[in-house]
Amino acid sequence: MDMNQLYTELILEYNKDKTNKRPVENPTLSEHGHNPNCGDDIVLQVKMKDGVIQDLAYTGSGCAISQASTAMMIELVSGRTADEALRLVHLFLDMIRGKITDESQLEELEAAVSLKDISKMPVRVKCAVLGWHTLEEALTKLQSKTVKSNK
Amino acid sequence: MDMNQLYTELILEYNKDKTNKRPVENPTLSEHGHNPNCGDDIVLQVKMKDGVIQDLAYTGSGCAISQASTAMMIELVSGRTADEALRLVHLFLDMIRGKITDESQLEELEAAVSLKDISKMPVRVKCAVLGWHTLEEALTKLQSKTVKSNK
Amino acid sequence: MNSELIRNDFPILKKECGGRPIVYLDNAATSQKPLPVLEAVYEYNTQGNGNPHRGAHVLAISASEAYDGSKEIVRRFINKRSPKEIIYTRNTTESLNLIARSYGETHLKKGDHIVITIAEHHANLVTWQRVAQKTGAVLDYIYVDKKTGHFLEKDLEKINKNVKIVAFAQVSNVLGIEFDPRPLIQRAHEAGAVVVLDGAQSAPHRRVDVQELDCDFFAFSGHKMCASGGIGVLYGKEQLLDDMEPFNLGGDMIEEVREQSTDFAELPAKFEAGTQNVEGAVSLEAAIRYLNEIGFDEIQKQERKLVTQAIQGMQQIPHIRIIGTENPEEKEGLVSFTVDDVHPHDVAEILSAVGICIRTGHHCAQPLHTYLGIYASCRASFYFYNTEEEVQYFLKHLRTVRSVMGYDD
Amino acid sequence: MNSELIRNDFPILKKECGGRPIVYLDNAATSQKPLPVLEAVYEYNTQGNGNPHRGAHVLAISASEAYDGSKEIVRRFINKRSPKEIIYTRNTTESLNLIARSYGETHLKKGDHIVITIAEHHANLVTWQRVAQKTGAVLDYIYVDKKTGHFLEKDLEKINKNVKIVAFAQVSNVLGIEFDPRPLIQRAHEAGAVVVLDGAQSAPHRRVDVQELDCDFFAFSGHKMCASGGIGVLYGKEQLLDDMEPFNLGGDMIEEVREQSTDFAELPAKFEAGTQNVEGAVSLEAAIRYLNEIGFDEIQKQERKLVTQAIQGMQQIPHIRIIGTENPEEKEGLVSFTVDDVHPHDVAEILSAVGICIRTGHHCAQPLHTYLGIYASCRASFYFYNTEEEVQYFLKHLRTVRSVMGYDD
Ligand SMILES: Cc1ncc(COP(=O)(O)O)c(C=O)c1O
Ligand SMILES: Cc1ncc(COP(=O)(O)O)c(C=O)c1O
Repeated sequence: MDMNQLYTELILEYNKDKTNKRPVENPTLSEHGHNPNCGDDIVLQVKMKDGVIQDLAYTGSGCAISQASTAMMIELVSGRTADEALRLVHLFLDMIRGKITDESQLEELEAAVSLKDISKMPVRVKCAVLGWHTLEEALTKLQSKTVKSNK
Repeated sequence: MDMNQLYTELILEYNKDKTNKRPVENPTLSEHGHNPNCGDDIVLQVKMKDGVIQDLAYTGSGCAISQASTAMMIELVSGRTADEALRLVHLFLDMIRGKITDESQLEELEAAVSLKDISKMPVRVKCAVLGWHTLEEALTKLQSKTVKSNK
Repeated sequence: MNSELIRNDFPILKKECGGRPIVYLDNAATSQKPLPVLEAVYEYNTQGNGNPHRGAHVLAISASEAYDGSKEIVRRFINKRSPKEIIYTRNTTESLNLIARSYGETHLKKGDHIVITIAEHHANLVTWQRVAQKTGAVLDYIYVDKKTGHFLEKDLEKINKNVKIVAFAQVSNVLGIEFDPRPLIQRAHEAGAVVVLDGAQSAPHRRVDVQELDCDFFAFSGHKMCASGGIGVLYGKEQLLDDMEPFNLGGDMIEEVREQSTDFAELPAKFEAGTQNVEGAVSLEAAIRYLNEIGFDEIQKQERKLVTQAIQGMQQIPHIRIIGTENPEEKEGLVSFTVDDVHPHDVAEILSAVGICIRTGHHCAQPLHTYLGIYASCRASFYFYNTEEEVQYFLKHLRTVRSVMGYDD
Repeated sequence: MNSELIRNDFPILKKECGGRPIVYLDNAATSQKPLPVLEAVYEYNTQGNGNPHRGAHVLAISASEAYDGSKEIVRRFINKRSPKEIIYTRNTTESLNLIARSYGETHLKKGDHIVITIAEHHANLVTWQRVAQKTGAVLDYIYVDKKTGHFLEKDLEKINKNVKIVAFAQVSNVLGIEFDPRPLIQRAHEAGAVVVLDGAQSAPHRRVDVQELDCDFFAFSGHKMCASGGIGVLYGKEQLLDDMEPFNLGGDMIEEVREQSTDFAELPAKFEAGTQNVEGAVSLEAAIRYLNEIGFDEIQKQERKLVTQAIQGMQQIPHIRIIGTENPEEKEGLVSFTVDDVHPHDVAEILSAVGICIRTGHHCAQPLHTYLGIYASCRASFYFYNTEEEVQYFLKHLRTVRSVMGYDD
């Protein structure tokens, strides 16, 4: 793959955008995600309010793909309900796994659509999905907590 | 190697000679020797009297080479002193290891000289030396016992 | 089966020995390797070699693909659900040691029982002695009928609720008997025991379906089935493997290492420490593809033909004693035997002089030999590339053995 | 050194990648294999393959000779007295695990100390964590100067009389530092500790003399020095090996097996259970012969030239940080580095696109990376078949990395 196709301007921009690379104050949950072999290692922090993602940010380090992808994700899901965010996470993961043929479905993913071709680079898939998997873990934990405390 | 060179009449004869394939009555020492991978497994029994090998025989099983070699050895060393027997054992082992160039030296080994060419068959060397090594072990043990009891 | 075409794939079978092409009847010890396997390894080494799972560059990727791709072929070969359940080892021996150490030593306790059979290869026997010794468990044996090689029915009762592990070879490398392991497996599972199946002598010769067998662990070696040395397989049920301690420790089997503690990787990496034998994996894939192409039905048919011919021929030679059943339908590609008054080593030597390779010794099954009251035996073992003409030649020379040794019958 | 001639022996180096022959700079992960090695294996497989030490026939004998002959070459390679002290394993990792299990776990007790360095590969680190955990021993670290990579002088005092094992790599696979291990070994021996030397990164590049070093154990891998995968070496002093428990159990490592007990074979068989990787042994012999023919003086000269060129070139590129000393005289064939604001994975990806293979990640040395305050790094590692032109090409493209990532300096 040509490097210009992988490291597109959009990806490089998001990679450098550190707006959401910061700790969250009083997070509801912190979740650690990493790809030991690549050297991607992030902590995602989320603050929920009334079932909605009020603040979401990350710290740590990772390659351009993982950082850009996480930044795109944060932009996408902030302000949404946990359910809605999870739905988008799954949509993204399906896209990366090459499961989605109807491109129009992907529009909702906004900037993250640009990562679609990563599905052709098996080694980078792990990088692209790191942030999303970590969010999935975090939200799933939160939901099972909520269920428990509702009992 | 031609089989007729390996399994000479002499060797076949000694292989079949079961005169000394029997237990020894009231042995001074029994010594176990084996080549697990070949399936040679013998117990050598020796009865000493006044420092002389009064009776020597073996039981167990082994290939023609190990059996013939042991039979030849028993014939050779019976009636000799332990020291004399050990000297002959070492002479035989040197022969098998191909260390002896002067053939006349080997005459003392009597029938066992016929095993000389085994040195060219690495896999059979173990068979040829089994009885001799076992006797070496036995006599060495006896001598160290004697030394101890003399103290 | 077109023997001639197949034999062209095995240059070593053309090697001159004793004035004619070598007759290799020691396939149960190790098989020969066909050109497609040798070529696959060569191709990997000249086109794709790298260290798998350890880099982002093109050769690291091709190595990873070769390694993981090979596992997928192995997974299908034994019909497993998930490639996670396939661990590459060095050989059957290491696979069995892995189970013994990472499962046996940690899951058994004083008073538990382990049941194996008297026909086990040392790899599936000494391993359990050590587990017994380390944990205080008791090692019990299922004995076999000295004539037929079948398990003694009453010994199966030893598989009771105190038993935690039942380990046995699907095909014995001495008795060669082909029996149905399923009743034993069922009994073991009813007792709550875990079943370890040693497939060293079955995987090369017949289709294996570990799901259908429902064994908990299955071990086999590449070198006995046309692949290179240094590659073996351990299959284990995922939840068992998940619950086991790692075996060797080091690179690639970790998730995160700190100075004083480590998180281990998930399956199968957890059990694959250090740089793996990718060439071995490549050769195993090529070997399985090769065997599949010939087809296991064909392979079994050919072997059955040769075994039948061998047994019938041997029955006609005086002073030959076949070990275990003489029913060729029950023999899986090998016949062990003794010759009266001739030590096995001499039998092998006499045959070797005319270019015939058979195995002699205890075949790593000393307790079985002791039980049968013999110290050693001979074994002729066949593979699909052997021919009727070779068996004929073997029988012809077997007939001369006693006369070479000076007996005139 | 005639690079062109040598490179003809490595067909993989002609592989097209990114529009030109591949530039393979990941030799510390695994080396490439020259034709004489591939041919030796092919020859063995088509002329001499059998199961060693297990039979009387011609192919069992040729296999035994190939296996034992290879050991004799290894013995001379590291200058040992007796081939009994040479154990074949699967790789460095297995060699180190063997020591940890068969020596460490049985000889250490609560309160004993194990000393390793912070620069160890996981294979020589996680192994000792487990020994510590199982025996109650304490695992201490010698730290390194973050700039030079040299051991902190004061930490050597940790090697005191409570220490039973001192284990370290002769050459670190990240720092690449070439230091003299003898003072450490001497100190360890004065304290009565046993020294384990990890030679994975030294044996491929320089003459090793274990007698002169006087280390107690020495481990290395064939695949990093032109041999096949699946073959490694453990050297140990005879009296230590004699006094150790066997490692894996099974065929060929026994003397006599009874139903409930076993006598083990003598060295080296005691530690070599099951069918060995004879092809691996053959390839290792061929590899050592190949390296000896080139000569380790030549090999070191070429590598020193390349490392010097690489370091000097990298010092000229802004935003490159070399890890450990920048003195090329102290670097053994490899340079690890980072590029400011560009993650190592992206560096490797960018270089891979133009056919350059470097390694990225933690190189199985996470504690070292954590200690240095980085999560991952890049590593370019050279072997004698690399050329100045390749280093030039690497430097040229390394210079573009930041601009590809959108930085304009
Ligand atoms: C210093 C060091 N030790 C140990 C190892 C482990 O070697 P292997 O993976 O061949 O077992 C390596 C290489 O990966 C290494 O560089
Ligand atoms: C039944 C059985 N189990 C285990 C083994 C051990 O196999 P390997 O030596 O390949 O580890 C063998 C072959 O030697 C065998 O026949």
